Amino acid sequence: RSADAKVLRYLGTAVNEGDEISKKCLADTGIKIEYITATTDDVTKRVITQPNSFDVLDTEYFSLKKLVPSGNIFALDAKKIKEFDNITPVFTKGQLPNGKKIGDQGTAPWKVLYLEGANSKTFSKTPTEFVTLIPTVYNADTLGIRPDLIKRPISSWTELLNPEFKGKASILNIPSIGIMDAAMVVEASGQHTYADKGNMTKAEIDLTMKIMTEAKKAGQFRAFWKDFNESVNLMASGETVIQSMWSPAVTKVRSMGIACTFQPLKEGYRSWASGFCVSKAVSGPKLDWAYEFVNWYLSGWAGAYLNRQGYYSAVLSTAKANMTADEWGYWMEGKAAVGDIKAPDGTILEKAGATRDGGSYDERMGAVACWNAVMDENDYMVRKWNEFIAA
Amino acid sequence: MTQERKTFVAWLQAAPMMLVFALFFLLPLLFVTIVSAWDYNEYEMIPAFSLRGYSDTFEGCIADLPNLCTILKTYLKTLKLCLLTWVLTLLIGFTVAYFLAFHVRSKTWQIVLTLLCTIPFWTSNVIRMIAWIPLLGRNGLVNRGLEGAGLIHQPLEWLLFSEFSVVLALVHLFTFFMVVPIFNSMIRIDRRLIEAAYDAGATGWQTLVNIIIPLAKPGIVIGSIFVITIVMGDFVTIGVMGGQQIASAGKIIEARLNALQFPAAAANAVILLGITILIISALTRVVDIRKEL
Amino acid sequence: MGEKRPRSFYLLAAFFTAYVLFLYGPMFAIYILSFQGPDGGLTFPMNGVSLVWFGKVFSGSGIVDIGAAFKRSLQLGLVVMVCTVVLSVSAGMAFRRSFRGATFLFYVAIASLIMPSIITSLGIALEFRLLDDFIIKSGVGDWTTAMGLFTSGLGAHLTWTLPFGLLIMFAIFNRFDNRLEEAARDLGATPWQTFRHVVLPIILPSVVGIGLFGFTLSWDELARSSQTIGSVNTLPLDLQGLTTTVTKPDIYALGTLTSAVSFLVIFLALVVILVLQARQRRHGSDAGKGMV
Amino acid sequence: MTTTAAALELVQLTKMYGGITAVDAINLKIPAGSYCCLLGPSGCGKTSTLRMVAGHEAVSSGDILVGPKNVTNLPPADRSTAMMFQSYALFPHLSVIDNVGFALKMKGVAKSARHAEASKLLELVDMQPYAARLPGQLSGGQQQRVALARALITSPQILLLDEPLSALDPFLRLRMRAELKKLQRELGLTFIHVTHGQDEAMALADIVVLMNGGRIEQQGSPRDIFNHPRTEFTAKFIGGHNVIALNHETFAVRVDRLMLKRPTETVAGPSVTGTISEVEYQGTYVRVVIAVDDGPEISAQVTETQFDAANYTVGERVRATWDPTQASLLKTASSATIRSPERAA
Amino acid sequence: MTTTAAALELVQLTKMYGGITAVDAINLKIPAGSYCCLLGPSGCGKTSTLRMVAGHEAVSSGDILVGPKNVTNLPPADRSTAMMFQSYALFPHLSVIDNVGFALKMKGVAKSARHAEASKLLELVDMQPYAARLPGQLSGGQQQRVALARALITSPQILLLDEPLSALDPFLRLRMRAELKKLQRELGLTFIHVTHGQDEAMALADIVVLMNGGRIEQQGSPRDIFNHPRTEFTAKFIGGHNVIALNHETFAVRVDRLMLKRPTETVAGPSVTGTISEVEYQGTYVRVVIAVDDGPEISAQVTETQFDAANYTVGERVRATWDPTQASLLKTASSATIRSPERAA
Ligand SMILES: Nc1ncnc2c1ncn2[C@@H]1O[C@H](COP(=O)(O)OP(=O)(O)OP(=O)(O)O)[C@@H](O)[C@H]1O
Ligand SMILES: Nc1ncnc2c1ncn2[C@@H]1O[C@H](COP(=O)(O)OP(=O)(O)OP(=O)(O)O)[C@@H](O)[C@H]1O
Ligand SMILES: [Mg+2]
Ligand SMILES: [Mg+2]
Repeated sequence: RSADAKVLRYLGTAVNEGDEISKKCLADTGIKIEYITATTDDVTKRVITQPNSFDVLDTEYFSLKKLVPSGNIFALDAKKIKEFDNITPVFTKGQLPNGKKIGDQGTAPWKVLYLEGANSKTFSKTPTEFVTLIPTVYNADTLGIRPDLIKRPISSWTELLNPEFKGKASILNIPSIGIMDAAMVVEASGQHTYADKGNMTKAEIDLTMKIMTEAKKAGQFRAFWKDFNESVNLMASGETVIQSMWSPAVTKVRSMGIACTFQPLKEGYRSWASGFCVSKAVSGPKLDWAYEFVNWYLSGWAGAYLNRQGYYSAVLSTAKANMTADEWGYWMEGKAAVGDIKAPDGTILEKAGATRDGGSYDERMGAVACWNAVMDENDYMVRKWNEFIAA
Repeated sequence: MTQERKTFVAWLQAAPMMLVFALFFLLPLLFVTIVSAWDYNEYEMIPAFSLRGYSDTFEGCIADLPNLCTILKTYLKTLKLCLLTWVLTLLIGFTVAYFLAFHVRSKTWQIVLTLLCTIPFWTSNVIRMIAWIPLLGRNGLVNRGLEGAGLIHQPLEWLLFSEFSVVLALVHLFTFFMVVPIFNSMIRIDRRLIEAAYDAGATGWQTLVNIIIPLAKPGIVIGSIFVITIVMGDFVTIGVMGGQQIASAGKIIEARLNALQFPAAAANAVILLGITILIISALTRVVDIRKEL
Repeated sequence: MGEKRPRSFYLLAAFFTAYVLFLYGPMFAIYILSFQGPDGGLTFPMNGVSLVWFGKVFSGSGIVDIGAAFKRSLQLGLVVMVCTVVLSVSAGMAFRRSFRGATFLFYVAIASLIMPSIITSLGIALEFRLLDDFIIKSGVGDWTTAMGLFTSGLGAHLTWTLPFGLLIMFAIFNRFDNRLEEAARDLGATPWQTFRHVVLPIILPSVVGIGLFGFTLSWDELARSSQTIGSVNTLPLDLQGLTTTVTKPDIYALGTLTSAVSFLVIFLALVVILVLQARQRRHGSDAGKGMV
Repeated sequence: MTTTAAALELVQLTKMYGGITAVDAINLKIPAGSYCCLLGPSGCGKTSTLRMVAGHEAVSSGDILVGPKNVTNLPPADRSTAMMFQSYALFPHLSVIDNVGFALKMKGVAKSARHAEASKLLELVDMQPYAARLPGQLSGGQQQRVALARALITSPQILLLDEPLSALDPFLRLRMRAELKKLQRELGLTFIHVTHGQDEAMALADIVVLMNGGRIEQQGSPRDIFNHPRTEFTAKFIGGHNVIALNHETFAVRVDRLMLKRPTETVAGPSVTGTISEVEYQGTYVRVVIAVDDGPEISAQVTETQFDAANYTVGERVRATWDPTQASLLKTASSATIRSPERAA
Repeated sequence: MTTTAAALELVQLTKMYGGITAVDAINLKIPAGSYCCLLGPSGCGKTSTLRMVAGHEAVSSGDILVGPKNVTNLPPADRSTAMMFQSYALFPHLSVIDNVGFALKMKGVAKSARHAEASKLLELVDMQPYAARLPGQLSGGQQQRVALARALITSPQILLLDEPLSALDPFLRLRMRAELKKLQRELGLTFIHVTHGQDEAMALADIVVLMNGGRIEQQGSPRDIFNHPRTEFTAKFIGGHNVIALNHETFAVRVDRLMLKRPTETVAGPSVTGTISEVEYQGTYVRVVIAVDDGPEISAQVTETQFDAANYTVGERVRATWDPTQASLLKTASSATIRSPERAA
């Protein structure tokens, strides 16, 4: 490696890695981003097993509960993050910019945002200058449906287990996320109210898994999906008509000319968020580049880019400055598009007049019911999940 | 050459492979075994001796009687898939190898046909796996074809995300692992032995059973080892083709691992290793492939 | 027998054809779908017909540089292939005599095959972490990691390909005529010469087979690489990484290209071989060699 | 054993390997129940002929008839023939007794019955103590005996034997020879026996077929062939003859009919003179080789008594003479040499 | 070819296969430059002995000395021996000429030189026209000739030949026999030649070593053995002898020394009476087999003239008589049968 080439190895999932982002970053800062693309599970494992194989990590907040104890990642210094104070209060305070509190079940980002010290392994309940992850993207997930095949309004999570959709439903086969979707169903159908869906007791886990197992045995599920394409294919091919989904996957199905709705539900969304941190092996100039990169990322261009994909970015003000008013209105404010809405690569996503599923940023993020989580009873939950699969 | 020198040379010849295994398998295996006997909590492993990884695995095995506990159910399912796949790959693989070895008479054509069978494997499995859905799905080519032909009126649901599709994909992937060793055993069979058998009045079938199968046994055993070991540990194919709804020994480990519960995953791996080694040594007891060298 | 083919030949040939069609079944879907129009997806129906996805493969744009990953995988595959052939043949020779530890090595090879790949991968990663820590502690400045494509990655792949290589060697040496080696030794050949001039030529086609097998296994390896490959991915890993986001038919185009190039290479090789054989037939009188 | 013998007829039978003609349009009729020996030098096409009859080698052209049936295109099992292979072709994974009993097993004979039958045949070839061994643990001759027993156990109409006795020691060879002949007589089967031992052919055969370069050189009863060789090749191959060219004619004279005289002695009949080049002690007789002046070597077989009396030494000059009535006049010299298949092609 | 011969000495040489003793503590000294034939029935341990000498079979106990050097534990290449294998062991992937030239290639001899040398040897075994063929395209006898040529090309001190002539036809066998002897004489090498042809041994050997059941039964010059067989086994194996028990003593009488008389004729010497059970026409003579009353069969060799004069027929009673000075008295009858290795162990 020649000393003057500024290279950062960026480990993350393909979802957040964009070719345009790395090109723009190189142009703006001279930092060359080398993407290391892996699946969500592999990213986490690599952090544990090969902390030396990456510099910058892009991962989800809920996995911090596992990553921080490994001591393999580096808490960033909030003072060196220029826009830190402008980061949306969703992360820092657990409320919308308008001050409305949002759901805090599960591993909500603000619970794990700060560490007690630079090398501490415990999270701080109050803000400190040691930040675990600088937020990049986040979103509120719900069920995707095929309105053309269902032909009636869907408004509750209970529909996921509705026998009407026997053999045509699907959930995500990541135990900690799948069980949350299940919990949404259980709660919606009034069978149980959880104190914290993201941190169940053993009894709650048993109950939830029992309901799921019955549904599975009854043939409710066509398949469980694990990666983006599986979810797209299931939906697009009509194998399923209702399933838990990611926003870009819905967009993808729609772009194939197939009707698909990311259906807002009355019980609210299950939300997730991811962000940047740095491997503990990074030091010296490399660490400076890492800060430089993070600062660039928050400076607006990248935020706008992410917003245009249907995600939400961390610093709203800088992102807004990089988007047209029409774009901002469509993506963030729930307004009908004035002109055609284009994807970052220029292809037309929505025609003029369309509105975004779920409405504005405030509506969506305000309706978050819980966050992706790692439970205290995680071990027990995984065992039960295996049991569920074996049933 | 004296016996000792021969042994020494043999030892030298085996040493490089031994070294690779020592560095990249035995040592890691040692770590894994050690880790399997560590304690762990929800977030991290704790370097203290504990058999929790093992005991948790067998949770409920006694309590649930007469119902089967998760691990037994999972292993039964895995063994069932393994057995089905083994029988099918063996039948298909043997027939293909037989054709290549005894009916394709020139070496060149044998090589060409072998390559023809290899080419699909050069397109990454990740890609090939995706391609099953447009083929077997509810609205896939097969169902459409059958419907078009008027054979069915409702799409066949069990074509995809079922044990059928799992076994189909496994057979698809691993039959070639049978073909290669069986073929190699078969081309060593002296043609005159087959002539002698025909001459003794043996029918084609009798020759197959009495001469070719016994002489190809080492190849059959080796191919079986390949297929059985891979299927026992598989989680990718079973996962994707089973719609993530079918349990297997490999999937248990994967789920544990993805939850970063390394000790539990390691313990499960050690158990799987033990069980599979048992199956394999039973197999090599039937035919000692090393004696046939 | 002989010139006229028995009926069983046609039955078996039909079976073989069916098997090949089965093998290529999903491939046909891939071949067709790689010609999707610019708006096409990974599944039917076709959304127009175009070559754009082939262009995408060559342009190297996208999140991951497929071309570079392809090259890395190819390099690794070739190195794995060579190592597999050399080590397997060598060990295969060793196994023809009894030596201390033969049974042990045999079972280690089997165990390496059985061990769930992700666990092996994890173990190797752990090992290299300890090694890195050790190196850093012993004061090597600016050390990042010993992990890489040709260290931990190669090792991980070998734990996968070597058991196959070794076991296939067993099938190859199955009832190999020892007298040929005795004859060679008797004629003054050194053990190396015996190997080089007698054993190797006889087993060569099968050894080529092991090489192909090793390459194929390495080329398609996923789980073992996942934790051991260091900071640059192999092709399957990159492809798998891509599955977390919108995947486009360019990966199908890659599959089609791979197959097309393979077919071309094999076809050319076949032509060369047939031409050589024809020449040989004209020159030497090795008659009757053809379809034996 | 209830089979009956069948006649064998070969019509213009030809075998080509690539461009090489190994068997060249031979015609042959062997009556049912006769013992036929195919005799000839190495590479003359004996094995090829036999393998075509057995059905293990495709016929290039011509026909094979077993009895009235044209079997040219039938599989081996449907030809009513059985074969013993030159290279034994024992099944390496089966014990000796299972090798021998293989054909019975194929017929579905129960284990005890087929072991009993196989034991009988092993007894015959003196291999009873080795019944449980694998072929790999046998000596060369032992393997051959097992192969013989295995061929004998089937009861075909025609038994084909490719050099069944070549690896046996003299004891066994004599014994097996007698057994073979007895068996053939008892069963009344047709035997086709490939050998290059002319003594074997003489002792066993009803019909000797002498092949050379893919063609039939001469055929007939042993005595006929021995006493009336028609070509130089026959005379030489059948052994015991000297081929002597005299006055533009070629004669075959039996070695034991050749009388040796000192050059000084007077002789009545035709004679040639030469130098003794070799004296080989042969047990019951002594072979004296004489380098004829301006001619090839000839040899005379002299009884030990005669030899000791005359006491010839190497380098001595002698005259060899014979009774003209005991000599056969040979046909054209065109067939005088062993034709290699290439030249025949 | 500049090598010199070496003597071979075997000391208490033993070979066990599992529990079976194939070679049983044999002691043997073969002087440098002599032609030794190992003779014996199938399975008596000839090949095993030879393979131990060549270094292809580990010695169970005992020593092997080549010249003054103990080679028991040396690899084959360091023993100054070369071997021709009983089953040919030709390299299937090499053409005939490359098979023969293999040893020279190993020595790094240039291609043209080794082809020239190999061609010479192919000429010798009459295989020149087949130089470009692969072994699989040769007949059995042709393969053997190539194997022979291949063994001859190395210039060892001791040449080991395992039945080098058994698959050859009589023409070639005689020619090769003479060539072998000539070669051995010219090169002055030690030859160890395994055979079970007693005629071959007689014609070639300086020393005949007769083996039986893993042990040496008798050794000596051919003439010595033929004229003075010491055991019934030797007498029988060496052929041409009848073993006749008379008055509690056993004699060996040569078949050509046996005179046949009609029972009515008077005889002077010792005699036995029996019935003619077989008459075999043998070319130069007729073999008459007589089933002696209360005894084993014996055979007499009668010249054709004599036979035609007397015109014996099967079933006729005859008396066989001999000159007592021509008979050898045999040792104890313990060795009268072929020992199978099992029993010897
Ligand atoms: N690998 C083996 N395992 C067990 N016994 C064996 C093995 N090889 C040879 N024998 C036995 O050892 C004895 C001697 O065998 P050897 O090959 O030396 O005989 P031979 O004298 O060469 O016989 P032949 O003339 O038939 O070739 C035989 O009885 C044979 O069955
Ligand atoms: N597969 C083959 N390809 C080419 N030529 C062959 C093949 N098999 C045999 N031949 C040739 O055909 C001729 C006849 O061979 P065949 O085996 O019939 O001889 P044979 O009379 O049995 O000789 P032997 O007594 O040596 O066994 C030989 O010249 C041989 O080289
Ligand atoms: Mg032959
Ligand atoms: Mg032998």
